[in-house]
Amino acid sequence: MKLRFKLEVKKEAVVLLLAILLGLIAGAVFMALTGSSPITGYEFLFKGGLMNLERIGNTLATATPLIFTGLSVAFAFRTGLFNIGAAGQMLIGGFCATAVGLTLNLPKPMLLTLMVLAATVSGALWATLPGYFKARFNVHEVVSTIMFNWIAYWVVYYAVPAYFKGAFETESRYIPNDASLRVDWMAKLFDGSYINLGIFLALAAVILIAFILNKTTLGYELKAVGFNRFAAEYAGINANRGIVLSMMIAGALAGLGGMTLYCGYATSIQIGILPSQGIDGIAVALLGANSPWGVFAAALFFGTLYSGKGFMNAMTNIPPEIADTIIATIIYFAATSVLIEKFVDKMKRRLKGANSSCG
Amino acid sequence: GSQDAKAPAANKLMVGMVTDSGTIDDRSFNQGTWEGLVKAGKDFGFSPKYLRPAGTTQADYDKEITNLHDAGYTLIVTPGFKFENSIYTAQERYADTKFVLIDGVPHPGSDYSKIKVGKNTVSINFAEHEAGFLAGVAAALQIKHGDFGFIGGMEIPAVQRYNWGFQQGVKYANANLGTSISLKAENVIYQGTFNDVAAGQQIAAQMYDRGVTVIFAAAGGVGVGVINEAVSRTKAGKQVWVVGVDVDQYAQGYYDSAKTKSVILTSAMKYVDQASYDMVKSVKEGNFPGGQTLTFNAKNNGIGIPAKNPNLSDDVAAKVAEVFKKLQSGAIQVSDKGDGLIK
Amino acid sequence: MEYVVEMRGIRKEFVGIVANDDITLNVRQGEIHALLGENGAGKSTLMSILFGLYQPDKGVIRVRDREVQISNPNVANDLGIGMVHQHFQLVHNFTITENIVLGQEPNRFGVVNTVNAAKRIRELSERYGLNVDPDAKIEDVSVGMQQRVEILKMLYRDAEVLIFDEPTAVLTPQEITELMKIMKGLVAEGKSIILITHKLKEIKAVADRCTVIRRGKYIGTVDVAATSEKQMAEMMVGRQVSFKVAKEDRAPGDVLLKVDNLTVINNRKVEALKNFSLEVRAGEIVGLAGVDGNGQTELVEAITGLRKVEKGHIWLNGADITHRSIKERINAGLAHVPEDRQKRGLVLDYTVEDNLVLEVYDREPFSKGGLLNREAIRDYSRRIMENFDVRAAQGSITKARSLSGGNQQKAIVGREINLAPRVLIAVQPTRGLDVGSIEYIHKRLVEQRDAGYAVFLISLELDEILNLSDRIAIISHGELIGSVNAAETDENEIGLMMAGIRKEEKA
Amino acid sequence: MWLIFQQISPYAVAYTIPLLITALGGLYSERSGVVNIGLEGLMVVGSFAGAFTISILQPTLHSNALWFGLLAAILAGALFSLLHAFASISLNADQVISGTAINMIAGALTVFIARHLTGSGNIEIEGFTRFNVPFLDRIPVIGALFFTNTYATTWLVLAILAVSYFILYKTVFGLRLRACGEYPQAADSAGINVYRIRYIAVTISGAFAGLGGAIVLVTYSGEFNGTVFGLGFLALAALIFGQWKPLGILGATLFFGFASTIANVSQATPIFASIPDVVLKTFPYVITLFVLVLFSKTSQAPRASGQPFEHGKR
Ligand SMILES: Nc1ncnc2c1ncn2[C@@H]1O[C@H](COP(=O)(O)OP(=O)(O)OP(=O)(O)O)[C@@H](O)[C@H]1O
Ligand SMILES: Nc1ncnc2c1ncn2[C@@H]1O[C@H](COP(=O)(O)OP(=O)(O)OP(=O)(O)O)[C@@H](O)[C@H]1O
Ligand SMILES: [Mg+2]
Ligand SMILES: [Mg+2]
Repeated sequence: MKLRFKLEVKKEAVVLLLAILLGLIAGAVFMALTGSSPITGYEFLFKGGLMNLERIGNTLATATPLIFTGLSVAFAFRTGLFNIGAAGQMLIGGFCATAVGLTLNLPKPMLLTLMVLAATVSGALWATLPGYFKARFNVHEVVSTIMFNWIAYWVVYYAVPAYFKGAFETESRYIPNDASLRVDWMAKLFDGSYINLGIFLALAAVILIAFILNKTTLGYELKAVGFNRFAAEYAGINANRGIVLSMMIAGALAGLGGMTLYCGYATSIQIGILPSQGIDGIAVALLGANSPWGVFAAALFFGTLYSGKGFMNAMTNIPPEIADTIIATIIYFAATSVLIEKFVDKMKRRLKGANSSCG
Repeated sequence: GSQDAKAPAANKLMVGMVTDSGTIDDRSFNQGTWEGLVKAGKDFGFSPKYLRPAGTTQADYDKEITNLHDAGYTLIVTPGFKFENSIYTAQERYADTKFVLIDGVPHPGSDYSKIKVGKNTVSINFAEHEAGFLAGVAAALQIKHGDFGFIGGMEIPAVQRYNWGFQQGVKYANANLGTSISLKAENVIYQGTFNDVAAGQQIAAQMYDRGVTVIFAAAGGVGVGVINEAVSRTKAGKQVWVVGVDVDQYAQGYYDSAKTKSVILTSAMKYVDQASYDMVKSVKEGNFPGGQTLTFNAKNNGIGIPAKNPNLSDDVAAKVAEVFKKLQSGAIQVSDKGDGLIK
Repeated sequence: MEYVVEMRGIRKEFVGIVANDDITLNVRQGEIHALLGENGAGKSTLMSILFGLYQPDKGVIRVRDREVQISNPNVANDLGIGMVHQHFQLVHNFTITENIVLGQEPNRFGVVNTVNAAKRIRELSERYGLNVDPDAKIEDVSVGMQQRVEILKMLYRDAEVLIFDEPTAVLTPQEITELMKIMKGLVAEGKSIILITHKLKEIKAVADRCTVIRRGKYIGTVDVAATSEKQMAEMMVGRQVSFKVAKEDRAPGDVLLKVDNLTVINNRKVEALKNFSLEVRAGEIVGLAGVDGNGQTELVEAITGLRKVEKGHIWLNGADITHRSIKERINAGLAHVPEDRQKRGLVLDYTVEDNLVLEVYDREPFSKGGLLNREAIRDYSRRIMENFDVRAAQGSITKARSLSGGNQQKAIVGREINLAPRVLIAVQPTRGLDVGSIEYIHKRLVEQRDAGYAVFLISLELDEILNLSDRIAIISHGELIGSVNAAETDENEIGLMMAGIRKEEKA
Repeated sequence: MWLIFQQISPYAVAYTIPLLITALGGLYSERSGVVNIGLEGLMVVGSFAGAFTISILQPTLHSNALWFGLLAAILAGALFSLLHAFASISLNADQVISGTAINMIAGALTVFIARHLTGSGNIEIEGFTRFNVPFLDRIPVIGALFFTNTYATTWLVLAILAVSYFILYKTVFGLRLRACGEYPQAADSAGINVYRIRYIAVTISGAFAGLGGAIVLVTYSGEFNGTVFGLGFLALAALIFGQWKPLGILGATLFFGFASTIANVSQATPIFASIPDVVLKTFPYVITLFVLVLFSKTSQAPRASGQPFEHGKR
């Protein structure tokens, strides 16, 4: 049994790696098409993300919120829900964590704990309503979470300057050191990078979510609801509760992601922008095949691309827009190439079928 | 490949810029900065580079600055107050690199008591309030009676200063130059974004419907909506006006097919391109004013209204020129604070 | 031309399984040819090949003496071959006309002309006695009507060879009789029919010849008139099968399930159950007979907690469970083999083992403190799979989706019986199963009764009810018409009562 | 209040129309069984193709150039949507993935090409002129609301809506398309090429979204800059809100159009001055949620929407 488990994981990883490889090839073709050398392009892309400790640290820091949003989307997916609202949940979670960090004056460990709590709870609550609407009134979660994104956007937009105005209307005060996930020893270890305790939170979240999904009755119930709500009801599982709960967990994850973004990666919360990690989380989740460790790996991959991109721009003639396009191309091909294997099989069978019925 | 950058040639300038949340086509200071660099590039023989950060946090900005530095760039220009923290750390970290910070001063966190402009840094500010003041005077003089409005994007310092300056300009004209222009509180609005074109148009429509004849739009894409609405109305025979911002927006407001007539009455300008060009030039000539905070204002011709304003009568233009002189001489003082003004 | 359709040496392999292995099938013009085999024997696969949904890996198909390659359903259609699938291929929110013309729409410049089509459908419907309203929407008509729509679909396309894949599995006895008549009418008109069914009685009733396959292999073709049901069953399973359930008399004990004056409202907000009362005692099997749609579904849903009760009470083992949650009812000893195995009975994307603990995953030893115990779950599932002969390609970690319908059903029945419930509610427990499996499941239901538990059997098949039950209750229009002792009644009496005629009235 | 309503009505309609046509495109796609969350990106592509074409042709063709721009947008949107079609139909990919990828690619790629071809990632054009519909504008109430200050594209889109209604519910193609979205296996066994229908439907959705993006351009925005401000996602919401029906979508988009216009102008309207900004800004979203809560109980979602289809699999 253990052996089989290992084999399965290995297979998943191989597929993911193959997918990424195909994505990279597609990106290379694109670079060549636009008149740049793919080899130098990739050389600097990966150097930019990984060439020294500082950059590795930055890559991890960039990946951290993505791990959370990826997990959030993946978890909802596994329970049959499409959480397109991670961005709003991040904003709210990040805002509440910031609010706690700016208001309370406590020793760092206590303050951080409270902030984590604030981010988790507020993110969860923000997602509860769409979950409840879905369960109770059958409101499609895609629409409601989009609406909640914009509501979060405007709430934060007005709340930040009203209560936590920093130097300008557009951002909050900077959070004090004690409220930041950044710690000296990590910064030192990684040569002054932004890497912060968030990565440990993310790792813990991956482990926890993998555990919940695979090993607990809760995960069993939620997945059952996701796959077949009627059967779950039949078996006495409270499907409505499952939907709400699943959205809450997704929201909590995204909220925590918001905290790692605004109180770890950044040092204040900005208004007037929905964090792009919300939508990126969808791609991360799908590339990671909605499995927690898959999400983890996919987020690291994305982190590398995002943080290496600028260096590639700086060192080559590939302009930023092309870099973005290349990343999107990689994602497209990586995501679809998970299926190319199937496609090839299908073609083979078609050919074979045609041959054998001819002969 | 051959087109990829090699190690910096010994005496070649390596000039890069990092955009803020806008793009290099934003018709505002990102574009201005970039155009100045491009022009300098032509004049001094180098090709500038721009990078676009993935987000709007300090970490995002720092990363791109590091990228430029690691790639061998020796002069890094950053437009926008959002870079204040990044430059504060970068100027120490990369002492061998020169920095130009436009629209801000380096300082740590939100603490303005610790402003520090490093030896390798020049901080540039613009007197937007003076530009707004001039535009306000010019518009008031040309229209004489009626209602004006202001539509801003987000409530950030530069936009606020434009607003406050504009209000003071209208007041000045009313008090000293015989105009009677009103600016009602309900017609002074910060829309809240720099990109909601539709909202810009809809708000402008409301104001014009209420009888406002001139709107000063300092709002990026929101302003585009305002101009569109003015063009539509003017085409339909109801002449209304817009005062442009940052650059001469005259060409954006054409309403005839010959492309000569425009709804842009005048524009409140700050010469960002000039500033970035000057900085490159100073490096080239070896007199980079490191450690200084430069203010571009009326005195040093760093702000103004367009040289040619087809919609202003000669008489008005002459009067505005006088006012400009008084600004330069200090006879007129424009406050960069909002005390006693609307919003 | 001896045969309209000849399939020779057909082989079809799926990943890990040979569904068809050198199968031969010859169908004569104007005959009803039955295709018989256990669940998973490969019948549907063979027919899908004939209909062009799958390509055979090997083998030859000849239609009217011409060798053909049926690369897709259009080709089959052009060859005059039509198929009624096990799961109806109907779009729920289309009208019957729209469903029938789909793919061959009469039109002018691309605009569908349903008027003419409806007329033609009406004509066909009358000619073959199908009684179909062309303008009704599929979601509003009965299953039997849907089936007739499928038949019309074939007739509309001028099909000469009609394939029926288990057409009776979803029909009421009345509808089955009706269908048999229709089929006879069709062959009388010169059409040929291939009929897949597990019910030997039906084969006996209508078929001329019967081809038997077992585990993907061809066993033989027999003349139905000259072969007994028993013989056919043996060919199919490869051993002797008994049809009569061996059941000893037993004195019933305490009332374990009591339904008292129950009133329930259905989805259309109409009273589907009116003041319905019933008792099921320990050690007895009570069968509920009735025409489909007379309140059986609502009754079961009310008892199991899937539907709200308007009035009245439900008692389980002496406790009022009217307002208890589903979970509480299960824990109190209620089990339920649901009517629709794919909608309610299984989480198709779960493995078989996960499905087998659907109601008990939260009990020890399957979980403790919220943590699943894989080991225990697997052991438990393997036992059930062994006991109930659930065949799955990769054992307990096979996805339930890839199980054949029969095996899906066995898994569900096994799961429910393994709960050792005081009251087992079995709705259509043998729907779509081969005789071997039916025999087995019947045996298990009787064992349940013999162990002193109550079994409440709801079935549309009168045979099953008569065979298994100790007592039979009859429902019509949501009301209890009466209840009789199984030993003292016959098909006739019950048939009348199902039509709503009470015993007293009759007397 | 009524006056304000009357005043904003042309703007609300102008805002509604691109949403409407994009949502209508989404309707084709989803009704055929393919979820298209790439509408946003496809709108951007349309906006770019339109702006580029117009900027080249306008000097010679003047306002006629606008129509060529719309045509180019339709073509570009259709072409780009093939990316989505290929992944989600031929490869059986999760339909959300390729949609997301399209959204990511569109913004960056179009700005790059724009900069490459025109020297700026921001292309300005001169849009349509508004006009009053003769005679009809004098009808009391309705005239002021719907027939004054209209754009030509408004009538174009309404015509497309009418034609789409007819296509979906009256033609062979519409019948087959809906069958593919509800129960592709049924269509398959009736000999319909599900893949082809879905390809066509996705291409239409791309064409319409492209048109929608270009309409934003030629009506109220007047410039391409690599974004359509989340309208594509809003169109997706309108599609669901409108219960996957043409007239439902019309209602839903009009609702969004008026709600957001009211929210925008209320900032500049004295009688709303006492209401906090945050309430005004969130008003359209809150009210949408409220309406959804009231009307979502019975969902009309196409049953097979979002599910990959494989020929021969049941
Ligand atoms: N598409 C498929 N992929 C893999 N295996 C398949 C597929 N279709 C059928 N099988 C397998 O092939 C075998 C034959 O299946 P088939 O459906 O033909 O049986 P059947 O005789 O119709 O059974 P039943 O009486 O239950 O309807 C089964 O083991 C089934 O699991
Ligand atoms: N994804 C799949 N993998 C393996 N087998 C499959 C898959 N999908 C379908 N099948 C097989 O296809 C066959 C035909 O499906 P069908 O719905 O006719 O089932 P069936 O066994 O005939 O069910 P019933 O009990 O209703 O007669 C099934 O036997 C099932 O095993
Ligand atoms: Mg079968
Ligand atoms: Mg079967």
